[in-house]
Amino acid sequence: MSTLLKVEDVHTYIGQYHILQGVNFQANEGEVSVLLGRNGAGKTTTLKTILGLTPATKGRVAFKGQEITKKQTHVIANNGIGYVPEDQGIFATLTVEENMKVAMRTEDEKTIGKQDYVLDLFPDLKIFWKKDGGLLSGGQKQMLAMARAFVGNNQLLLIDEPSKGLAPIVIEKVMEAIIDMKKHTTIVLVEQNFMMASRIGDTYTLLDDGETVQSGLMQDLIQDEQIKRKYLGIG
Amino acid sequence: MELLMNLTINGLATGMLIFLLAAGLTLIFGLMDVLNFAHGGLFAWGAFSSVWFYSLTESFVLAILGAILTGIILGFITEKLIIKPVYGNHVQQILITLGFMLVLTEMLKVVFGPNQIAAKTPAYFAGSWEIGDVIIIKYRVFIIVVGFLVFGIVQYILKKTKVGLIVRAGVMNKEMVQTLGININNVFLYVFIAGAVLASLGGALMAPYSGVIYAEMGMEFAILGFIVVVIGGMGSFPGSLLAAILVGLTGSYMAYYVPSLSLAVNMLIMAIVLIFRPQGLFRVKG
Amino acid sequence: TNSDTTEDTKDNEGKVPVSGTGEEGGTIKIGVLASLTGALESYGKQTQRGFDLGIEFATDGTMEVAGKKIEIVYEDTETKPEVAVQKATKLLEDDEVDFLVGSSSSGDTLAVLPLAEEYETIMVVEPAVADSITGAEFNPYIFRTSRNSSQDAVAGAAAIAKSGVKIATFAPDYSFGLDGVAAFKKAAEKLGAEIVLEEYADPAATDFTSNLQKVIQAKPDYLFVVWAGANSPWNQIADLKIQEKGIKISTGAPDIPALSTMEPLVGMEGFSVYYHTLPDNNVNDWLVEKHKEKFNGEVPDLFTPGGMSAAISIIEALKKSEGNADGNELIGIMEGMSFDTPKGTMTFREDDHQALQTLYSIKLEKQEGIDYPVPVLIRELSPEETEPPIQN
Amino acid sequence: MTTKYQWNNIFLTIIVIVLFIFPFVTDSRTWTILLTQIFIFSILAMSYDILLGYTGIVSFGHAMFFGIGAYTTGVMLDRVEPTIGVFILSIVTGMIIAGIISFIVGLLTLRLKSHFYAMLTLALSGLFLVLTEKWRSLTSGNDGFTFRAPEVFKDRAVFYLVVLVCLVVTYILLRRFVQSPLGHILVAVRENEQRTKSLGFKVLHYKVIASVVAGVVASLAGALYAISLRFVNTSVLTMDITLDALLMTIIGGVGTLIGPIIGAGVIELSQHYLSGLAKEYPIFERWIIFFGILYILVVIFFPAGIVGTIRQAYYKRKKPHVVEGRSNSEDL
Amino acid sequence: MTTILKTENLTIRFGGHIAVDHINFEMPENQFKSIIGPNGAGKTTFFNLISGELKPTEGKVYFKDEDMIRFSSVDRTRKGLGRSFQITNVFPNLSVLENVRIAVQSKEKIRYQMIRHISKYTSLSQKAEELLGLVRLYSKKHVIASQLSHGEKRKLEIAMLLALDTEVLLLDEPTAGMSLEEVPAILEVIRRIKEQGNKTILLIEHKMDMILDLSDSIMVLFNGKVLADGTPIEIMQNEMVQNAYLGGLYDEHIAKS
Ligand SMILES: Nc1ncnc2c1ncn2[C@@H]1O[C@H](COP(=O)(O)OP(=O)(O)OP(=O)(O)O)[C@@H](O)[C@H]1O
Ligand SMILES: Nc1ncnc2c1ncn2[C@@H]1O[C@H](COP(=O)(O)OP(=O)(O)OP(=O)(O)O)[C@@H](O)[C@H]1O
Ligand SMILES: [Mg+2]
Ligand SMILES: [Mg+2]
Repeated sequence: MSTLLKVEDVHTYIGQYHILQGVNFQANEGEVSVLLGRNGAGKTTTLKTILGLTPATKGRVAFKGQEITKKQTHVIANNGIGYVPEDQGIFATLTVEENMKVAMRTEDEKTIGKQDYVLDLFPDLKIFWKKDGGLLSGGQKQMLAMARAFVGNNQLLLIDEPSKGLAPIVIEKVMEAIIDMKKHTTIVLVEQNFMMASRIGDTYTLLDDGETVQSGLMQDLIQDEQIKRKYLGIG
Repeated sequence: MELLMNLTINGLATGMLIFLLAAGLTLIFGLMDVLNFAHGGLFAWGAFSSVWFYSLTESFVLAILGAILTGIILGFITEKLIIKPVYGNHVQQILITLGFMLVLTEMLKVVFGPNQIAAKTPAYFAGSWEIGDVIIIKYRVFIIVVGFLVFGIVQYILKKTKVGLIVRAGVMNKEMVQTLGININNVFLYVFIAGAVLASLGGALMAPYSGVIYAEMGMEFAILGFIVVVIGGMGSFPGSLLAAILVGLTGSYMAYYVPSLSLAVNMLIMAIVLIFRPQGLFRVKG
Repeated sequence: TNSDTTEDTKDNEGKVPVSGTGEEGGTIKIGVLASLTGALESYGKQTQRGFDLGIEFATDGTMEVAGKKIEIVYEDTETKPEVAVQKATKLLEDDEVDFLVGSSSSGDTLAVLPLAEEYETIMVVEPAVADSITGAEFNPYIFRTSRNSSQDAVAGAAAIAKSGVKIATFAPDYSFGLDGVAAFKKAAEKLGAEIVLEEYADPAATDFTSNLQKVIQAKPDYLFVVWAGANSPWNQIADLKIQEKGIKISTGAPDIPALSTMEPLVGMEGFSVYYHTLPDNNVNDWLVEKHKEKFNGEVPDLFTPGGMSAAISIIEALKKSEGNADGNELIGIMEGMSFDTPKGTMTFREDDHQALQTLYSIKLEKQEGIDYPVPVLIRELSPEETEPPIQN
Repeated sequence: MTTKYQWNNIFLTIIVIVLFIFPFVTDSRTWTILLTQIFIFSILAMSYDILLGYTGIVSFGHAMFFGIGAYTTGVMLDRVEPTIGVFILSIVTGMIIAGIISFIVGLLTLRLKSHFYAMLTLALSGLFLVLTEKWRSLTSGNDGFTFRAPEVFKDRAVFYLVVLVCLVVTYILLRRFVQSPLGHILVAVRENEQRTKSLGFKVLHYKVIASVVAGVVASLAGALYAISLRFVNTSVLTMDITLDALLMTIIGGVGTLIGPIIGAGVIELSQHYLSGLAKEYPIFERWIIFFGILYILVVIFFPAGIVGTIRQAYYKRKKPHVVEGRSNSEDL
Repeated sequence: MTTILKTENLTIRFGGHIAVDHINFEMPENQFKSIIGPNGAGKTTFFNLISGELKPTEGKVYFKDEDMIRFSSVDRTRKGLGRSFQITNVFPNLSVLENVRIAVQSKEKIRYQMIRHISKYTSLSQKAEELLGLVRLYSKKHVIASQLSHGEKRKLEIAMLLALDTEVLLLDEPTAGMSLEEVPAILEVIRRIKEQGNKTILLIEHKMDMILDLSDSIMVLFNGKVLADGTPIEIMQNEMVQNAYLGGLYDEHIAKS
């Protein structure tokens, strides 16, 4: 299977703080790669670095074999990367419809088809189609954030903690959806819900203090009680 | 009756003129949330450049085009040099744009001299029609037409394209918009230039209205523009139009019926509107 | 003298004694305050040019009077009272000037008046017009070469008012306009005219048509306009065809840049403080010629002769005092003093130190080769005729 | 922390002492007046900082309170008599009037959000200006009037010292104010109004308190300003005064209290020098261009204002990953 | 057991949408109750109505038998209804310590003192530091809040609520986004508060393990209405709840136990 995204020894500073201090990982086409690690480990910063929001000062990020380390965020995104931020990034005074509209690159049939697909997945969004994004419930916002990333026709999705704030039944749906989407979209997932991560993840990368400490197949991790206890506080 | 007609037509025309002055600010201040105190400078440059082009070419159309060109160039420079580093930071915006306003105003004097300059109305718009006791000033009719035209075009663009949405989204969360693949810096640049063009167009149309232009005119009219944008409800074009007409008409009636208050009229309208509708007349909606 | 003069001398101990007395120093210093930037910049610059020329003229180019060199220090008040006071103090203290001259705005001037009294230094006011400078706020060190609002008003009235004439007035709604109209009304009524309407407008307004509507309805014979500032109602007066309705417009002719905006009012009769072709005397001839020569062909404008008059008045006073620049000494000399200026002979009235002067009744005409309406003399209004009431 | 705090205090004390000695060692009245002017505007700018820097309110109507102080003092000295007693009484009266009016204005306006609030203050102060203009029997309108200052102030040095004392006292009191528990709540309001509410604080109270304090201090500045000119006209109520206060605060650094003083100094001095240069070098004839460029440069090189940016740099050097230099710091 | 918090017919309409629909609810003192329900069921809105952030279209809220409707959210906090927010809601440019200290100030009623220096109130900082220790944020006390990671902000949020020391605690998804490792620590904090026995706690959560572990009772909201109310076991077995909310989770739970 070919590598879609490769992050090699990435170092990132925010202000004068050295946040990422050597992150390595890769995402293979058609797989779900999970980033794990405790609060403040640098998971979110890794996603932001891939997107060029907090550009790497050292190291290399390659997408589809092309270096994107120094590119501007919108250029990176237009290469086919979608993002669901941890704070959802909903445009509060835009309606649900408008939020979706801003995210659509084109309004062709394919995109409309995708939109219908996510609306079926999250019927709440359909109900509140004309409502301001800021007035949605926490879970509805999370749904909207994901829906927005889906309609962008992306090859790679970076999703930061999708299960946060969702009802168990919706989490199930999201998991199903992600598994379904694997067919045409590669996914990098940051997830604290280990149940979810372990169910849908193919590979994992473990971050601690801004560094990759371990990576491998998800199956192996599920077995490895020691690692789980040490870095994830479970087991 | 004639009196009322006169007051109304003139008030409406003044309102339209004020709308044209405020249109650029509705984009830059209302939509992009940039406190641009240099807006009046762009406006004054529009006025001066149109008068200059007019004296050169004797063509009103070319004068307007000249002002628009000035607006494009100045808008580009202003956004790149002055506004870009301070998006989202009102405090810095105030300081840097006030500084730039001083530069713009003084540069006017360097280029065009420190004196006021007479602005001529093109022959075909000069004078007025008299129908009974109703006097209709030709140029004011032209202003009303242009006002509606500008309103229509801008409203069409905002409604039919995503630009308006993208700008509002970008003001709320710039990073998020970028991650959706939108080059928000360029969008902001173009919208700012559009605002600057509207400002200089406003200036160009203002010149023959009052017949005189001067370097300090910018600040006065910018404040009027800010008033209109705020009482219209930040960023709403219909709101700005309505507010401008309100200001124009009230000014016209008050000056006739309660002249002792005419000094206070704009401030009075603003105070009353804001006390009773703290969000302005219109709230920006989809 | 009061306590603070002693205080001053003490402060200056060990240094050259205050040159305010002018006995030891070989120079006479004059500090000129003017708006050299901002909205009133062109007025300030006119004063400046006029003052330079005035000194040159009055000293026959020697720049000396009674054996003393004349030195001029210009300061920009930026049309802000606090800057005016700052600059005036600098002139009085650091430059130790013997005279103050200025300023372009009434506000700046009023703020400086108390300093003239405090430092017992003569201040020649030019070209600020507020009546209160030689009225309510008067102090004996103040002399004014510029005309005041009342003189304007009297001149304005003299140009149009006679018995049976109905006049409407239109003015900006602040001190300048209100005082101007009040003075005009008094003068016009004295001449038998009737004021049928007083309209005031926001000077910064975009639209004056409502006010002008009222004027039309009042059906006066004349509309007398008191106006200052760049934003002007002339276009709208023309648009509303006021003249066609048989209402004659009258106002004071402004400076040349502003005249160029008065094209719609060609044919109007009013008054003028100065236009270079109006006075007929040697001083003015000299001024026009010198001015053209120095400033590549430009002619002197509204306040240039004022600057010159201020300069002449100072030199004349010094000549009389034989170089003594002591303020208290000079008051006596300058009170009632007459001197020749581009506008003819001026006289500082003893009561309030206002210079009585000639103003001009004019008509605006279009002239070949000149791109603005030209004020053409109808008749001179003699200093006696335009003498304003004493208000201090 | 403590030592730095002490060092700062020692440093400030030395500067204040130097300023106190100043009029005794020099007889430059220009400097005395210029410094007096700077002190007065420092007081005004500090009062503005309470609003903008500490409570996060942009007001376009601050000149109203400055004007109230100026007119109260002007009118009372003119109509009653120019004595020290009346002078003090007039300052107190001005402060009380400003306090009452800022209280009412605050209640009326402070429920509004950002731009709407700012414009409403602009409207109210605009109306106040018109009122002053129209009440000509008292104010002589736009021309204004001169009046006599108490005899002792004829000596500019005495007045200089009085203003300096006012500045120092105001600074100490305001510093106390912003470093008090209440001051910290003001900062909380600035940072997140809704959250402050949900912690059980009545946000409107705090905003009104800030507005009253700012109004009262501004009126003191106005009173001193009027005395320094012995003249008052409607220019004290114009937008220009508000903008001056705003600019001084921003240039110095919002939320730093000492910053506005520096800002006042920078603006007044650069204005003084640039307009001075205009007389000597023709290219400086349009010195206002350079003045405008100065603002632009300040934003580029001192994005958080002079004091604000220096403080940030200091923190960055000293303590990585710790509180960045910012507003309500306890360190100055 | 006395009822500390009670609602009668509590209802709010947003346009045509009824977010909270005639809820009658009683909360016994010093109990621990969880509120679950699908996204958009009206849980947060219900909190907003209790805490006074929103005004109901209809119905009443009683706290210790006192009608709360006429009180603003500020007054209700002061009376003893404290809440945390679902979206992190802190003072972004203040340090972590200052964030908590502001909350302590409110608790200590140091609200209008404007003369003494804040550092003279040593107990404020002490108390704040203590709380930061409790939520494991002590080492970050000088960090500016906006620089915290998401999970750290959640902890700060909890510390601020605890600082208020109110009788009733309304917790809206306190552990959302918190790492697996940290959740137990926070649970521990909540448990300890519960065990002190003098606090009434209302918790909104989607993490069923946690809810089952802590709750005395559970209320299920669905479309703004109370779908069920009962002990954890009753709720887990309620078929309607399974269908509407839990989905496969119920099976898993069965499998585990
Ligand atoms: N703007 C910033 N300035 C300074 N430090 C920051 C900034 N943003 C994040 N950090 C720090 O960088 C570290 C990593 O943050 P990051 O958000 O990547 O963590 P995370 O792994 O996503 O944590 P969480 O699970 O809590 O979301 C944290 O210690 C955080 O305090
Ligand atoms: N201010 C408001 N205006 C309009 N609709 C609102 C408002 N607040 C909430 N709603 C709507 O009310 C419903 C209930 O929202 P609420 O936030 O209470 O849900 P919730 O149960 O907390 O969900 P979640 O678990 O996703 O946080 C939602 O459909 C939401 O869109
Ligand atoms: Mg994160
Ligand atoms: Mg919720």
